[in-house]
Amino acid sequence: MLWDAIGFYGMALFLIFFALKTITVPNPIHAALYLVLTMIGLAGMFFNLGAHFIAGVQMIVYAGAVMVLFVMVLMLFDLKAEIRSFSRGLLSGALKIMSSALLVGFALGSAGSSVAILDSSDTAPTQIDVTRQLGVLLYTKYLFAFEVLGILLLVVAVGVVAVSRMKGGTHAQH
Amino acid sequence: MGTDAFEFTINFVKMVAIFLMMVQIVPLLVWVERRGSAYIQNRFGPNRVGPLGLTQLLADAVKFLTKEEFVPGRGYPFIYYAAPVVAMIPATLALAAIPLSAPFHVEPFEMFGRNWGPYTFMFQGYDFGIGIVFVLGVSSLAAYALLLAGYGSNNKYSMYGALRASAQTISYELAMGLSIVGVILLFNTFSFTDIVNAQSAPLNFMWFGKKVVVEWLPNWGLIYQPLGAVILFAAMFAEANRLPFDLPEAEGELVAGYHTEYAGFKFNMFFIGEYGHMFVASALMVIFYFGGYTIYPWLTPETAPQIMGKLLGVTSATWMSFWGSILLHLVLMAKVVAFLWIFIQVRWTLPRFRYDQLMDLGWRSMLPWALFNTVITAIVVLLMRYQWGA
Amino acid sequence: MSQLLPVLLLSLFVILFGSALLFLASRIGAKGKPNSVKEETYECGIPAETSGPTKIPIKFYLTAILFILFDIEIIFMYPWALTYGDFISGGYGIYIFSAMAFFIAVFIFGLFWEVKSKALEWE
Amino acid sequence: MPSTETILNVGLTHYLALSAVIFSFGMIAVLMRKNVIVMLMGVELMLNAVNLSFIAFAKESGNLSGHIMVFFVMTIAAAEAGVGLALAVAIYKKFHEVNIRFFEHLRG
Repeated sequence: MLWDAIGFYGMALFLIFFALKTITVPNPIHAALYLVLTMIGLAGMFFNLGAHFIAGVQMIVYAGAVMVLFVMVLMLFDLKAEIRSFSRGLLSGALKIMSSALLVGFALGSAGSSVAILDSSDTAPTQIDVTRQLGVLLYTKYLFAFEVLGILLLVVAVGVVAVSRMKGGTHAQH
Repeated sequence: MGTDAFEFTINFVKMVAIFLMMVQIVPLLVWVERRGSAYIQNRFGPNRVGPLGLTQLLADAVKFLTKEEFVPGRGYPFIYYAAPVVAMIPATLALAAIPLSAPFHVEPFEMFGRNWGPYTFMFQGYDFGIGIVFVLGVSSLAAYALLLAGYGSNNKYSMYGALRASAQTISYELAMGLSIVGVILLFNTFSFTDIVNAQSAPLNFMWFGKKVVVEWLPNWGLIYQPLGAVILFAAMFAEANRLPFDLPEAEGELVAGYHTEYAGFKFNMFFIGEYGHMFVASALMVIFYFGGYTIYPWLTPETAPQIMGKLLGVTSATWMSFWGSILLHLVLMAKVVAFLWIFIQVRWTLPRFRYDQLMDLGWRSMLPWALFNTVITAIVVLLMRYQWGA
Repeated sequence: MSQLLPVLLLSLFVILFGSALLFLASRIGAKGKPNSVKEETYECGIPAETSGPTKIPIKFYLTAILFILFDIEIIFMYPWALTYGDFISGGYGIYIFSAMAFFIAVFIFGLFWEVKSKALEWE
Repeated sequence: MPSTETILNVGLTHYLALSAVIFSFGMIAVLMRKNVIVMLMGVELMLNAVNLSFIAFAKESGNLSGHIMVFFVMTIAAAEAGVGLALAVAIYKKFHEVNIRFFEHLRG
């Protein structure tokens, strides 16, 4: 139990540190690289929670695809570090920080009180066949959502090509 | 990592061994590649330092270490230094997830005045039960080393090379991922060990609901998935940035691609990553399509301990199991070396693609063919396993 | 957590090995004099005009976006392939096949459209 | 001050707290950063924080629907990132600007 706690806190610190770095470093490429580390850390967290397949998907989709796209686009832009990377305005800034702090407060408070509602139970899914059960569930109960997602991806693919083709788009015909 | 000191120690030693294996593959492969290319081109290759030029690599290492340290003036030093280290991580982590032999069993024994065991040790770094997904996930991180190198050196050739390389890697990842779907359809598992075990039997399949067994053929994946094997192997070439897909480092256009500004050991580390990818690719090919560490009628996880027991004259179950695993490991290595030789042979035989041809091949012919392979496999599996009588 | 320990350990080995070699190389390596021409961006001999990369063809990013979309569709096939045998032996073979057939049909249509619209063309 | 028992016994609460912290980081990035692409990264951070709480709940309740939701959220997030970046690239290509302030002045 002690080792579990140490592992969790180590990983949580790792995550919080890199997430904080992501939102504070001025250079966007560095921010993207810190976000990659955050994603890998989250994959570790998922793994730790018994979601092995989801952790793998997190690595493949987020760390291996989405973030590569971010880094690539930022490299294409060739942005230098911004001198004023945060938006200006003292009052609005204070308001934004306060609302974020309020949100954290609410979330932490509700998380703290959730102990009473959902006491730690041992009904966790058995480790061996989580992925198999996930597959069965996905193709029976959630079949409709799954097919709709397929169509959504098609629409997005068409939309992306259309955006890049439109007047002023990246692949516009000259 | 283990429940007691003995298991923990063995597992730790195993991790160190895997890491050393990863690092040692490179000098050996570089030697094979240089001698092999010389043989193909009717030259001698390195033959002065040591017998057959074998210690050439030691001399190279010394040379690498004494090179002048250099950082491009306009680069980003931390990222520039981080890129070669990052390049080694994906291949090492992927290699550790691949079973290199059958697990061996240790019977209970007595040591230091207490009883230990029984244990079962895998011949792999870790087994999570989602082996294939883990390997794919880790190797999808390979694109970052290239992007970091390109960005860190802040040079237009490096940047072009990095972008080309990562665009190429991700494009071929699609064909690679899709051709593996056929293998999973066939064996219905993500675990490499299960796939190998399924292949250590005689050829057996369902024929319209009836079971057919062919005793004289092994149950290798190649027999069911020839198209998938070809696509996977070709995609692996692109993933490892090897010729004919080495556009990222096309000398004619890009100087040396993403490692234009790298020299000395930093350059060598990219090579460790590249050869590591080659090794992992060959091991995956062997495990998916060529029976892994087994050769059906003679060498299977059941027969190997007996053979080694007779050969070495050991009778203890622990040592028989251990030597049996070593024998199976040698079988796997022999198959892997055959594939590595194909990698080298192809590099010195085929010319390079043009970049548009390369992207065309990836997106417009390999991806559709991989899709076709998946659909056909699904249909055939459905027809064959469907309970026609019921 | 203990399951992930070997992965962390191995990554740590690699990072330590890499940084040790880099450190060693910087200690043993020949010491060159810093020199503004040497540290200039490499341009095949001609003087560097601009700092760093300037115009990079932006078509790379379309490839990357399409890669993400197709990659997710492929990931959706993994649990399907894993449970395919179970569904067939449970007597739901036709059901699971047609469930995926629709998805793959959408996938093929998307791929066909991309090829047709020349989004994957490199001149 | 929570007892040592609560600190050491890592359960649902701890994961939810971590998820809340990461979510608020994402929110701060969206609210305060000027660069559109960093704002998109903030959105990704928020989505991932939600995913973490989904998985934590799935483990706690023994119900795999949480995993499926995460799968779907990831798909949507990737699609969103793709479209968002396509728009950002299109605007950058035309005006050489990624500052969110600048976007206010765009007219059809």
